[in-house]
Amino acid sequence: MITIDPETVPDAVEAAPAAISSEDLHRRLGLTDDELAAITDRLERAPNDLELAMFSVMWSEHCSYKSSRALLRTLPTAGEDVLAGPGENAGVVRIGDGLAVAFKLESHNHPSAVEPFQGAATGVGGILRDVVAMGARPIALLDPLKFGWPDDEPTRRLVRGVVGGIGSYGNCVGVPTVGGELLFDPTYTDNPLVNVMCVGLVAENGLAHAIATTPGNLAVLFGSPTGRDGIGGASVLASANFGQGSAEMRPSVQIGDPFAGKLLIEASLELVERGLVEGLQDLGAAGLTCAVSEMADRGGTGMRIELEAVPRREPDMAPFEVMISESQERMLAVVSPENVSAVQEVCRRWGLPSAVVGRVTDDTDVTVVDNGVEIARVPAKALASQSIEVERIASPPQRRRAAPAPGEVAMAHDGLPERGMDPGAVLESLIGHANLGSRAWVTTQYDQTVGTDTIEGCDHGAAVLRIKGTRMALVMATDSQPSVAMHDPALAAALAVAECTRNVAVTGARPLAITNCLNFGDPGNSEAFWQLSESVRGMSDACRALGVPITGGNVSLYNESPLGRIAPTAQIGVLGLLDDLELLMRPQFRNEGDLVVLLGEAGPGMAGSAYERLAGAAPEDRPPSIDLGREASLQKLLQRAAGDKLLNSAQDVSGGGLAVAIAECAIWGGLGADLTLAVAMSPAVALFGESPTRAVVSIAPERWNELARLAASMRIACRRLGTVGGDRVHIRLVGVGATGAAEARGAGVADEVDVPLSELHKAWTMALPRALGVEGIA
Amino acid sequence: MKVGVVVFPGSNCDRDALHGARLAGAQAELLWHEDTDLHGADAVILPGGFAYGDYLRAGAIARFSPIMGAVREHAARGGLLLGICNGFQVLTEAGLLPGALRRNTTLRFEHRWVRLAVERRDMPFTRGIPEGVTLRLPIAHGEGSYYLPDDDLDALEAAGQVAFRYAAPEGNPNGSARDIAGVTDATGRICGLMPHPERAAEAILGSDDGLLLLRSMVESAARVEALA
Amino acid sequence: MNSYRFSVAIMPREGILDPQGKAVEAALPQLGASSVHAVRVGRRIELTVDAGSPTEAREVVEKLAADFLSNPLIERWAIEEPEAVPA
Amino acid sequence: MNSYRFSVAIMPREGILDPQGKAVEAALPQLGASSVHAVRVGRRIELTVDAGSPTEAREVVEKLAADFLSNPLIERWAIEEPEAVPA
Ligand SMILES: Nc1ncnc2c1ncn2[C@@H]1O[C@H](COP(=O)(O)OP(=O)(O)O)[C@@H](O)[C@H]1O
Ligand SMILES: [Mg+2]
Repeated sequence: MITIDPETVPDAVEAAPAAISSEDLHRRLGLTDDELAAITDRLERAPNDLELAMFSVMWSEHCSYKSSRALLRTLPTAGEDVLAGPGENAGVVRIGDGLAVAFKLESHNHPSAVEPFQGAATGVGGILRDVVAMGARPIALLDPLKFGWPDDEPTRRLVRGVVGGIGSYGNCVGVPTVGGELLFDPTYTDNPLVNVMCVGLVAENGLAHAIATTPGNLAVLFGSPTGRDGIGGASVLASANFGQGSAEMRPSVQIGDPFAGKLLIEASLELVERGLVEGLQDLGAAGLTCAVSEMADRGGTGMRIELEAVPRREPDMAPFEVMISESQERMLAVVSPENVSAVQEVCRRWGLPSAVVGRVTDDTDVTVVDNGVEIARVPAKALASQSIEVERIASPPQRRRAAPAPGEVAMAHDGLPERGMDPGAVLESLIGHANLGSRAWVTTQYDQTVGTDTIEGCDHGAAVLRIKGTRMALVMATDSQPSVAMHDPALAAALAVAECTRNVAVTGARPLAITNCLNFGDPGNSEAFWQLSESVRGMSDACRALGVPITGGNVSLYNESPLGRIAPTAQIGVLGLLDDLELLMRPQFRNEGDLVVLLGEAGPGMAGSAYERLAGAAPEDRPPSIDLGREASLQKLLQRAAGDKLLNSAQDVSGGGLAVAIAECAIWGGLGADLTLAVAMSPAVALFGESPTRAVVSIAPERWNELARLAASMRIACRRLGTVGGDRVHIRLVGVGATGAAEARGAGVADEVDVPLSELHKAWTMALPRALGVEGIA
Repeated sequence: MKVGVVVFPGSNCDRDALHGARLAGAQAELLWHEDTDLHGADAVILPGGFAYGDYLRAGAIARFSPIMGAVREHAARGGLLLGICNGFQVLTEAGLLPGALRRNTTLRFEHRWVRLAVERRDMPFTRGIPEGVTLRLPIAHGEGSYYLPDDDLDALEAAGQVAFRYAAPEGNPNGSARDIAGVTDATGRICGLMPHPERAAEAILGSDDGLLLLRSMVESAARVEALA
Repeated sequence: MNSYRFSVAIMPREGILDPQGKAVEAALPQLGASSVHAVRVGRRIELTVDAGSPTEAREVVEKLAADFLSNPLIERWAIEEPEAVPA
Repeated sequence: MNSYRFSVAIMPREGILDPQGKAVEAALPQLGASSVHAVRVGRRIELTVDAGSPTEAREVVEKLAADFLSNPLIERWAIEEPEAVPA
C-alpha cells in the first residue's frame, strides 16, 4: 500500500512508480475511491492535484484519526482542573498558585524504525513543540521505549540509535529526561515503539491556543526554512511532475536540529509571554497544510497563504511540496498587523528566519495563492474537524487453547516448586533480566538534572520535579502491559492505568490527569481493531473508576513488520501533584529495624508475567484480574499514610512481583531484610506473581497499629512481613502452598529466598549491559 | 556584588546559574550575547549548554560573539570569570584557559554524579571550601575529556593551575588527562570546570556542595569590590 | 601483501538538512567571512588496508564505506586519493 | 567575482588518542574486515567562497580552517581539491 502517512510508510518514495495517470493519482496518494468521492462531495467539484495532496496528508490516519476518532470520543475527559483536553496540542491541568501543567505523549515509531537516531530525535522535537504551542515551558521528558529481544545486532543498533537520538535532542534543548520505560519483547522486532512524553509549566493566564479568530490578522511562519523533508509517498506527485528518477531526490528522512529547536522554544515562549500572538501552532505532520487548516477551523475563519512568501531551503520546490513539507523546527503564529514587526524582531534576536506567509480571512476556506494565482481553495473544516471517518470492524481472535500434553500438570498459576527451582535463583535472574534490571546504561546518556528541579530522575520509580517558588512537586510516570495485552487488551490497558497511577500514589502524590499513546496494528484487520477498541474500553473504565481524566494522547497504527503485528500497546502517562515536597515518599528502605509491611494481597494468574517468560506458561493460566474499587482504596491509603508521615518507604508491586519489589527496596536502600511470607496458593504466585493493587512499605515499629487501623478502615489487607536490616534478602515461605508442595515433591529445593544483597545488586546493575553486549556502566 | 550570567542562544543552564548565584548571596542578571558590556557585573559566569549548537566543536563559535570582547576586558582587569561545562569549553576555545575539551572517551554523553578533589583552596573560587572536603556534583556532557600535551600538563600542575580532579569512588568519567575536571588561568581568577556546581546548590537536589564554590566566588568578588 | 592508505569522505545527501553546516554558516558573518556559503559538514575517515593489490584494497574500502561507515539513507560516500591525507 | 568550492579535511593530530577511530577498528573483525587498521575519524567540510581569484579564495579558506574550523591543539587541517567532492 502506498500512503503518504509518514507514520506508516516513511520511505514510500521507493515504492512510488515514476509516471502516474491522473485518474488513479488519489490511490497513489493513499486515498481510497470512497475518500475521493467524499472529497469531491465536500468541494462540490473534483479536486486539483494540489488539493488532492493536501487532503491526502490531512486524511491520513496520522492526522485525521479516521479509524480511532469514534473510539476516542468515548474517553472520560472531564475534570474540574482540566483547562485543555483532547483536541488541543497538549492537555492542560490546573495545579494551583496560578500555575498549570501541559503534557502529552506522542509516538515516532516508524521514522525511528527507518532511521533510529534521527527518528527519535525528531520525535522529541515534535512533542516539545506541542507543549510549547500551549505557551508552556517544557520542564521534563519521559521516554517509554519498546524493542525486540536485544540479542541481535540490528536490534542493538536500534536501541543505541534511539537512545542516542533522544539524548541528543533533549540534552541540547536543556529539558531533562527524567523517566520512561525500556521493554524488550519479540513482537517489537523491526517495529520499535518510540513514545515520548513531554511535560511543561505555564501560568494559568498565559495559555496559548492554536486558533485564528480575527480576520485581517497575519500568519507568521518562523523557524527553519522549508525543505523537501518528510514528503514521503507524496513524491508520486513529484515524479508525476518531474519525471523518472526525481522521486529519488525527495528524501523522506527528517533530520533533527536541536539547536534550531531550542531557539524556536525560546522565541515562541517570548512571543506568548509578551502577548504578541493571537494563536500559535507547531508544524508537525502535514506541515503548513495542517497548521493552517486546524487554526482556521478552530476559529471558524479562513486562511489565505501566499506561497512565494514561504522561506525555502531548496530551489524549485513545487507548491504541493511547500504545503505538505514536514521540515522540522517550524511554528506558525497568528498576529495582529501592528504586532508583526515586534514578532519578527523577537525571531531575529533568536536567529530565526520569519515571514508573513498569509492572512486570516472571513470566509472559512484555506486558500493557496502562488504569485497572485489562486491554486487551491478548500474549506478548512473539510481538511480538519470534518475529515473522513472510517468504520472499522472489530472481532476477537479465536482462542485455541492447546490441550495439556499427556501427563503434563496443567495447574493454573503455578510453576515454581513443581519445576524444582530455587526461588533465590529465580529472584536473581528476574532482577537481572533485561526488562527488570537497572536502566543506567540508557539513562546516564540523558541529562536528568538540567533545570535544577529534579528530585527523582530515572531509575527509582516515578519521576519527581519540584516547582520553584512553591511547596509543590510534580510526580510523573509511564506504564504499559503489552504481554498481558496479548491475552486480554482491555485488562492490560486497565492494569497499565492502575500501575501508572499507583506509581504516582506511592510517592504520596495525587494523580491529576492521564495522557496516552495507542500503538497498534493495521486497523483494517478486524483483530487489530478489536485490540484497539478493547484497550480504549479498558483504559476508559480504569480512568473512570480512579477518577482521573484523559487530557490528550496520540494514536499510532500500522505497527507491523514482516514478523507480524506488535503486542497491543496502550502506553499510559500520568501526571501527579504532591502538594508539599516535604511529604515525598521514596521507595528504598531507610532504617535498620523498620517493619516491612505488605499492603494488599496476591491474586492468582501468572500469564503475562516476567516469571512466565522465565519458567514458561501453564497452558490454562490467565493474567491476574483487577478490582478497580480496591485499587482506588489502596492509592488513597498510600496518599493518606504518606500525608500522615506514617511511612519511611513505599514501593509498588509490579514487574517481577513481590520478591522483585522487596529486592529493589533493599538494593536502592543498601539494606537487606529478614522476612516471612505466608503462601496461600503457590510460592510462584506469592513471590513472583504480578497481580495488581499491592505495595511494600516500611515503617517504624511503633507506627504499626496506626497503619493497621488505617488500612483496615479502607479494607486493604495489611500484613507484617518482617524487618529491614542485614546484608541479605531473606524471605522464608510458610503455609500450605509452600512446605506442603515441597513435602509432596520430597525434593530438597529450598522453600526460601536467601540471597546476599551484593549479588542482587550486581545482577541488577549488569542486566542491561549484559543483554546489550556492552561493558557495564557502574 | 553582582554576577552576570552570559546567555548565548543555545545556553541551557543560564537560568540555573542565575538561580545558583542568587542562592550564593549575589545579585545576578542575565547578559545577552549580542550585548557589548557587562552591565556592571563584578563576576561573570559562562553557563552550560550548547552555545551556538556546538555541532562543529563545543565553544568554537561562541568565542567570536559580541559579548566576548567585554568578557575578555573583564578578565584582563582581573575580574572573576567562571566557565561551567559549555562555559569551560568556550573559555578554552577563546584561549582564556589552557587545554581543549575533547569528546568523552566513552563516546557517549555522560550524566552522572561525580566527586571532585579540590587541589587548591587559596583561590577565589575555592577559598571557602573546607580542608578535606570533596565536592559531589553532577556532570552532563559529551565533550568533557580534558586534553593538553604532557609537557604542558606538567607545567600546568607545576603552576598550580589544576583546580579540581575527578576522585574516587566514581573516578574519571570521560577520559580526562590526569583526571582533570577543572583548571584556572595563571592568576586563579579565571576558572573552568565540566561538573555543574549550580545543580548541586540545594540539599533537596542531592547535594549542596556546589554552593561552596559559588559562595567562594561571590565572597571573593565582594572582597575586591570592597577594596576598590 | 602491501598496505594501502585511503580516506573516505562521507557527506550529507543533497536535500537532506545539514544542521552542522547550517550552524557554521550562520556564524560566518561574525567571523567576517560572509563571502563563504553553501557549507556542508561531513566526516572523513582515514584507514589502511592490507591487500594483494590496490584494486583488491579498494574493494574492501568500498564495501566498508557502503555497508558500515555511511548511512545510505542520509549520507553519500566517496573514496579519495591517499595523497589527500593531511600531514 | 567568481565562486570557488573547496573541501577542508580536519583530522585528529597524530599521537592523540582517537576514540572514534578505535571504536571503528574494534568493530571491523565482526565485519570480516580485519585487514583494515590505523583508522582515524575526522571531519570534512565543504564550502563555497565568492572571490576575485582562486588564490584570494584559497586564502579565505586557509584562514577559516586555521582560526575557526580546527583547533590547532588537537587537530590538523588540509584543503582539498574541489574535484574530491562526492557526487
Ligand atoms: N489516544 C488519545 N487519547 C486522547 N487524546 C488523543 C489521543 N490521540 C490523539 N489525541 C488528541 O487528538 C489531538 C490530535 O493529536 P495529534 O495529531 O497527535 O496532535 P498534534 O498533531 O498536535 O501532535 C490531540 O489533541 C491529542 O491529544
Ligand atoms: Mg501540534
